[in-house]
Formats: sequence, C-alpha cells, structure tokens
Amino acid sequence: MEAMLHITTLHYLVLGAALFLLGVIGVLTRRNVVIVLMSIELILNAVNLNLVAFSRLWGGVHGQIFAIFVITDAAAEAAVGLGILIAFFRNKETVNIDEVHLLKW
Amino acid sequence: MAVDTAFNMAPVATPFFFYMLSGIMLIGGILVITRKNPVHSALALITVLLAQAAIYLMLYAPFVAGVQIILYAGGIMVLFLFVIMLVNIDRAAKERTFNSQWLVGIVAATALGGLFVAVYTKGNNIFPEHALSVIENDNTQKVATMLYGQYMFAFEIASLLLLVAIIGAVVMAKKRI
Amino acid sequence: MIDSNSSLSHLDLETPEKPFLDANELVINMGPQHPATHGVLRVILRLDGEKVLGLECVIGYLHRGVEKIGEHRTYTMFNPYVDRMDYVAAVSNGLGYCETVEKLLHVEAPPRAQYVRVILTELNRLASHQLWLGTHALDIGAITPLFYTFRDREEILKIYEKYCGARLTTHAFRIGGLQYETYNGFEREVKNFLSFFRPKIDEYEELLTTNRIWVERTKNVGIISAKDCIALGVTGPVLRASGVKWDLRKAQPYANYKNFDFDIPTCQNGDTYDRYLVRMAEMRQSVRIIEQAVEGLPEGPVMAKVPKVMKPPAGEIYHSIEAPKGELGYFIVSDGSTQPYRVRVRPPSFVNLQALDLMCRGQLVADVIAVIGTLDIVLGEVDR
Amino acid sequence: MGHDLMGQLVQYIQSYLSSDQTPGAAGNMFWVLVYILAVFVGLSIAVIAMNWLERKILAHMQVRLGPMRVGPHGLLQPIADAIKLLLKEDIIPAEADVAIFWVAPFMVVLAAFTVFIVVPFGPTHAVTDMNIGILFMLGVSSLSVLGIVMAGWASNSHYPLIGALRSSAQMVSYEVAMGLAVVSAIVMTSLNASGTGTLSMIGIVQAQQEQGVWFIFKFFPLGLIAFFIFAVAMVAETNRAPFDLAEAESELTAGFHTEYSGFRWSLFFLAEYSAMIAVSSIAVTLWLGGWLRPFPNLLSGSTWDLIFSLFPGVTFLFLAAMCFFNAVRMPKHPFFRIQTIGLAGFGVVLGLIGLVMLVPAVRIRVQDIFWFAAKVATFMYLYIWYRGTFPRYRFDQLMQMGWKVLLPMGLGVLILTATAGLWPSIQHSIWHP
Repeated sequence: MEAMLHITTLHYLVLGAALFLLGVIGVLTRRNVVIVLMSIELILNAVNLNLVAFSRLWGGVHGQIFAIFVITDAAAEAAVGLGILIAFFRNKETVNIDEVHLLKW
Repeated sequence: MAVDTAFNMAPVATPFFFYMLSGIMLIGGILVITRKNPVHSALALITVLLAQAAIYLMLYAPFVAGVQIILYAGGIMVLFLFVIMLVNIDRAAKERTFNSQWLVGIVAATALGGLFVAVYTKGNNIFPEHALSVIENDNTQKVATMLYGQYMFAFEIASLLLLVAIIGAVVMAKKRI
Repeated sequence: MIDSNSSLSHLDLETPEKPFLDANELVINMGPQHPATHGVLRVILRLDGEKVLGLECVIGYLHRGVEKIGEHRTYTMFNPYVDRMDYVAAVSNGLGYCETVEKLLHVEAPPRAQYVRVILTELNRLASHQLWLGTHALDIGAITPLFYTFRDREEILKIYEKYCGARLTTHAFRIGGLQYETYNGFEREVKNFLSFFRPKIDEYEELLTTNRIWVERTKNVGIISAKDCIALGVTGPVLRASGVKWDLRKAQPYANYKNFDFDIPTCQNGDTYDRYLVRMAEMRQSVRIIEQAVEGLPEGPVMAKVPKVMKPPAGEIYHSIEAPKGELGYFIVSDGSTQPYRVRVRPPSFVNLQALDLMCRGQLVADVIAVIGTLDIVLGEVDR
Repeated sequence: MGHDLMGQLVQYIQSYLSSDQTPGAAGNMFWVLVYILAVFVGLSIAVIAMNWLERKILAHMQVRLGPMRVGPHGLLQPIADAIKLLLKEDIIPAEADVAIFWVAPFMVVLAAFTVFIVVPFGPTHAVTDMNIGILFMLGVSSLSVLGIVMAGWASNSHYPLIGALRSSAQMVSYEVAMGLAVVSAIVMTSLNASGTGTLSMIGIVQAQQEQGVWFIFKFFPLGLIAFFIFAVAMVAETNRAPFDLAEAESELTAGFHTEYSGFRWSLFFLAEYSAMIAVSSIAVTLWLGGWLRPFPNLLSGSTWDLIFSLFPGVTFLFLAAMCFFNAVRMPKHPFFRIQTIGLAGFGVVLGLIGLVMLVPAVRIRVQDIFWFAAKVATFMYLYIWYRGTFPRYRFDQLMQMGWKVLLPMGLGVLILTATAGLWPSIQHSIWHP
C-alpha cells in the first residue's frame, strides 16, 4: 500500500512501458495504416513520458528538451507518413497495410 | 510525515491524480489499438495525449505540457483527422480489424513486456530514492536557455528535419507539383 | 437553333474534368432547399475537395405549365399569368406579352401609354437589379447591402401600389395600352424617387465596388467569353459584361426607346465583377431614361382601340424585349380564335442558366454561389 | 470541535483576502472555486449580453430595429431563445456516429471555457497564474478545432464535412501566424533588467506596467503590426465574418453544425462567443495592457487615479440613465406598460450596481475588471462591425492571406522586434568591441 501511495519514478516508468507495449501491439497487429501511425505516436509518447520522468528525477531539463525534440520528430513523422498514406491511397484506393507489398506499381 | 518532504515529488493528492490519469491513458491506449473506426481511435489518442499533458504538469514540466497540447492535440491529431476524412473509410470498415500476424504481435509484445518487468524488478534500486526538488516557476526559462544554448545545434537540425518533412510531405501527397 | 458556324463543339460540356483524387469525388446536392440557390434550383455538384469538376442543374420544381395554360385562356385572360414568371420583374413580362399581342393584332399603344410603360418598366429594372444586388451580396457574405437595397426598392413598390394596386405581380399593362390613367402626382413622385435614388447607387457602390474582399471574390470568377455567350444564347447584362454591345432597346427598339438617349454599358472581362459593374451602370442609365420619359410625358389617351373580343388573324409572331435579366421573348401562334394556339416564352434566366456549368468548371464551391448570384436567375421564370 | 472546525474554515477563507496572489497561486481551494464560479457566471452573462448586442448593433447598422418584442427593446430575447433551444427536439441523424456526435459540442465548449482559468481580469483576479499561461491559452483554444472536425465528421453529411475540413485547415494555418505575433509580444516582455521574459498572463501585463508602455505602442510600428496580425488571425481562429467559411450560411447552409439542433447547437453557439471573448482577452492582455487603465503615465497622480476609478460606477449609472430615458420615451399605451416597467426596473438594477461600484472599497477592486472588460468589449464591437461590413473570403484567398501575407509579416515582425530589443547591446558591441 505504501508503495502504491508514493508515486515514484518507477510508477511513471511502468506507465510508460505499458503505453509502449500497447503501441507495439498496435503497430504489429492492425491493418489500417492510419491506426499503425497512431500506434507509433503512442510509442513516442511512452518514450516522452520516460524522458520527462527522468528529467524530474534528476532535477534538470535535459529530458524535457529531449521530449520536445521527440515531439518535433513525431510531427515530421506524421506529416511524411500521412503524405505517403495519401499517395498510397491514391494509387491503390485502400489504407490496408497488408496490401503494401509491392515496391513499385 | 518525514518522507513527505524528502519525497517532494508532486503536489496535493498526487496518487489520486496519477492513478486517474494513468487509468485514462491506459484505457485510451487500448481503445486506440482496438477500435475499428479510425476516428474513434483518434479520439481515444487525443484523450491519451491530454492526460499525458496533465501528467507532465505533475512532473513539473509545464512547458512540455503546453507543447504537447499545442503540437500533438492541436496540430498532429488534426492532421490525422484530416487524412482520415480524406481517405475513404467505407471499405476499411468492412474489412478485418487485425492482420493475420496478430498472434505473433501479441507474443512479441508479451516478450517485450516480460523484459520490462524483469528490468524494473531487478533494477529498481538503480534510481535514487528521492527526486531532487525543483522550482516550477522558471521551467520555461530553463528550457529556453538550454534549447538555445547547449542544444542549439540539435535545435537547428530539428528545424532542418521539419523542412525536409514539409517538402517530403508535399512531394508525396501532391500529384502535380 | 444553333447554326453550324456558331456551334458548341469547342465547349466540351459532356465529360467532366478528371478528379485529382480519383476515389474521392464528392457529389453534393446543392438545393432544392439551399439558402443560396435563389428558390428551388437544384445543382448537383461534383467536387474534388472544394474544386468543381462539373455540375448539373435540375430544374422544374416550380413548374406550373404557364405556356400550356396560355392555350386555354383568351389573350386578355392570359395577361396576368405572365406576371408570375419573373415575379421580380413582373412589369417587364407584361410589357413583352402586351407588345407581342399588339403586334399580332396590328395595333399600337398610344404615345402616352408608351411613355408610362417605359417609366414603369425601367423602374422595374431598377427594382430587379436592386434585388439582385442585395441577394448577390448576401450570397458572397456581405449582409448589409441587402437591407439597403430593400429599403430603396420599397419606394418603387410604393409607386406601383399607387398606380395599379399591386406591388409584386402588378398586371400593370393591358393589350393596347394601359387600363388606368396615371394617378395625380405620379410624375412628381417618380421625380422625387429619382432624386432620392441617384445618391443611393453611389451608396451601394461605396459599400462594394472598391471593397477589397468583394473585388477578390468577384474578379476572375465565373468568366465567360463573348463567343461562349453567343453560342449558348446568353443575353442581358451577362452578355454585355463579356464585351458584346447588344441591347434590344437599341438593337430592335420597341415601345419607343428610340426616342430616349441612353448608353449601353459594357465591360470586357466577362467575370462576376464586370457583371456587377454593368448592372450598376445600367441602373444609372435606367434613371436617365426615366428622367427623360417623365419630362416628355405626352398628353392623350392611354388605350388604343382594341376589340372587346380579341381574335387576331391566324399567324405567328415572335417579339422580344430587353428584360432586366436579358432577352425576354414571346412566340405566339394564333389560329384566328380567341385563344392562342401555342404560347412559347423565351425566358432569359432559363437560357442564361445553361452557362452555369461552363462558368463554374474548375472554380471553388464558393464561386458557384457567386456565379448563381451573378446570373441573376429567377426560378419562377426558369421553370415557368 | 464543530465550532473549531468552523473557525478554521472561516480562517482558511479569510486567509486569502490578505494575500496578493491569485487564488490558484495561493493554493486556496475555496477561492479557486469561487473564482471559477464567478468566471463561469460572468461569461454566461457576457454571452447572453453579446447575443442581444450583436443583434441590436447589426440591426441598427442595417437600417432595421432588431429584436423589439420580447421585453423592452428585446432585452429578454436571448433568454427566450435559450428556452426555445432547450425545449427543442434533439435530433441525431440516423447515420450519424452517435458517440462522437455527442462528444463534439462538449469538446468545443470545454476548450472555450477552460482557457478562462488563466485570463487575468486584474493583478489578483484570475483563477490561477500559470507559468505557461499564454501557451496554455493558445493550446487549449486550439483544441476546439478537434471538436469542430468531429462534429462535421460525425454528422455523416456532406455540408458539415466540408465545413469541418475548411475550418480545421483554416484554424491550423492561422494558429501559425497567431503564434508568431504572440511570440513577438513575449519577446518584448524580456526587455527588463534581468533579461528574462515570461509566458504568464499576469507577468505579461506586469511587464507592460514596468516598461510603462502598452506593447501595441512598443517599438512603433512593430507592436502595432504584430497586434494587427493577431487581430486578423483571431477573427479567423473564431470562424467569424469575414472568415466564417466554416459556417458560411449561403454556401454550406450552416457548416459543421448543420445537423445539430436544440441544446447541442446552443453549446456550439456558447462556445463560439466565449472563444471570441477568450481570444480578445489574449489580445487585450498582450498588447493593450490588460487591466491597466488608459494613460497611466500621461494622466498620473492621485486625482487622476480617483477619476479613473470612478469610471465603472459612472458607466453603469449612465446605462441606467439611458434605460430611464428610453422608459420615458416608450409609447404611452397599455400594451407597453409592462415593457416600460421592465425597462425602468432594469435601469434600477443597473443604477444600484453603479452606486455599489462607487463605494471606495468596491471601486478599487473592480476597476481592473472594468478596464479589462471595456477593452474586450471594444473587440466584441469590432467583431460585429466586421460582420456588418465585409463580404466573405473564399477558401483559397483565406489560405493565401494566412500563409503568404500574415506568416511572412509575423516572421519579419518577430525578427525586427528581437533586433530592436537587442539594439542597445548590439550598438554597444559595435562601438566598444
């Protein structure tokens, strides 16, 4: 009970790990490209949570800055990923990731 | 309690808020990967992101929380919703939700989860027990100083990355440039 | 109707443009219940995002069979029906019908009647253009001009009400002239109206002509070339804005427009802004015409000698006038009886509406609204 | 024991009164709740008043009278409308995505109301003062776009979908220009001895107080241009004329809320107006000196302080006098008797409020709120004025305006502001290398 009531860094890490796993499952099992991309966002967020928790643990802001960079990355990744998705959809008229099996069409 | 002052990790009622927010995040995360309709998934993901912003506030990282809300919830998720509306989801709704390797996925994730559990149970005591106390009020200033000082180069690289991403996205999505 | 020289072959109206995102063509039903379709026009828009790939007009929601009704009424009895076609410009409709039947009967209205007809018709043109301006501006998002134009249109309607007791469907003219002599003070009131109205045109222009957003919204929107206009039979301000100086009041003078001194305003680009300018200039010209007509209003009878029971000699006649919206033509076939054998109306709105598809191709949804507004259609006339 | 508890409670409540912080910063939960309630009630009244004022002002711009029937001069019209909306049938289209259809209006309202917890109505009159105040406001207000997109999508109809796509693209693009304008104001806050700026809403106003100039006049015309960019972007951000493409009545019938009716529609309405007030509050805080009274430098001294502190009460007394004047002018007919009495009664209420505001203890505390509200009200009037004057932009023109005009302007102003701020030290390093 005592361990439950005092929120330590480990609590945040466990939460982050759980989110990370959810993201991994999403990436591995879903067929819809949009949801795969969302799962990647979930993974990135889990990482961010860890970074900020560590930053809190050490009292600095390095972790937070890393988190900001990760968010920047996520924005770039989402833009390019969704761009690819639209290009793909235009050619194949589907958003099913199983059908992305040709390098050229 | 003596521990309280040393354990000065968060303000009042932290356990309650922490468990509430993590509950929201986990349920939201599960919804993200299980909903058939991508718009529902996106809604769940937005909930996760907002709850996470609140958790950042609990971790005394208000600037990251603000960036999270503006960029993630207000920017990236709108992009997602935009694309979901652009692509025709009528067909996707009729198809199977999960692919044929869902079993592999679950197994791999479980293995990874096991790894995490192992690390956290074994390595619990590598973290210092007491978090250092920080002042919340100058968080933004500190982030700014760091971002434009020590991490200047990384900052510029990030801006370049964004530029490349913009051009890439335009090239990908536009038929005639 | 269209001879081989001015064919439509250069207009490919059948195949719509290829959409950008093939799977994503959006088909939208604009109307028949829609705030900007001016009645019950239904436009089936085929969109790629916001870009219009093509559109199709579905008409007939207001069809009352006016032409068929004409075959079962005597010439006099049919007269009020034509008011209900372009109910915004009822007087013009009546003028066109009366003149056609007069031509068929070989009678001519006396000069005083002709002058009063010109005054009332030009007032009607002002009223019609005012209504067009208000609703067109409202469609584009400027809500205030609507109330200004309606305030001033009220004054015209008051004159009508005093003259013939009706404001909208006036039934002002009779075959052979006018039923009523003008009321006392008619001339004074018309003159008062003109001096009241002239600064109002400047007021409208002040609100819109140099308004940046208005110019941006209307310039280069819905362009139609003179060639296409002629090929499609588009007439009226739309044609004149494309640079063709064609106005039936000058080209084939009727009533006694040849006695009046006025200009035909034209523009060159054929876009929505030019059509706006042309109509504004036309309002000023109408004021000029009314002024001259009131000044020179002759004395005399207002009704020519027409038989009580009209039996025009067998034959056919086509006569057209310049209604506010374009060429309004009546084609009447008489078999020598008291009722027409066939009545056919050439409504300007109906013909002008054909150009909608051509004008909207490649434009955005918002432009479709602007173009519908600028064509100045009245569905009562389109559907008849 | 019970008495002791009461005493402690009273002491807890009273302890805040002596502090010079916002209740959030002082950590006093009781006053936080009181402030939240006050903000909520005040906002609702403001939205109701705005509804009436917009109709009346717009009507008078358009040579008509506006609401005249319900109550004297239509004063009760918003209440009648609210009752009508609440009693209306709540229609959910058969093919709609019910869950999202439900959530969307609440999301919009939530975003529009949450921002008000950091709006500083006075040095201590804010629910809380966040370190990232302005960032929080921009972030949370940008969440309303999600609600709009969801509403448009969930309706499962073409017009709402197009409206939602339009508004999402519009809001996302104008946020960029808006952000740049905001940053150039924040750069100005760092022009003090220590060289550290602030994102806190209260801190921004205090910076203007310390520097003795409203940021709109700082580095003339840089502050003015930044303010202009924000003023344009905020109209676009709230989907108001001439940027009301998302709900363009003549094109898309009603845009994203075409399928909504009754209570849910009224939530969108509420959100729109409170979002207008919210962005106006940002503009007032950042450029127009927030709660500061006009001419604090030019007309300084205790006499002027006294005169300016009388403004709130006098304004209310003036409004009351207007009510009495119009009550006297009412037609003397039995039909109008109730309306006349109502108008006079309204005048009495306004007059009493005005008299209370003249009491020294009250007027010192409310004058900040008054000046803030007066500045916000100016923006509200501008919103109505735009609506009465401008036609609507087209979508591509809107995007062009956002990306090709406002964004480069914003960047330029930001760079120039930073240069101007650093100019003394640049000069120094040039002359004394």
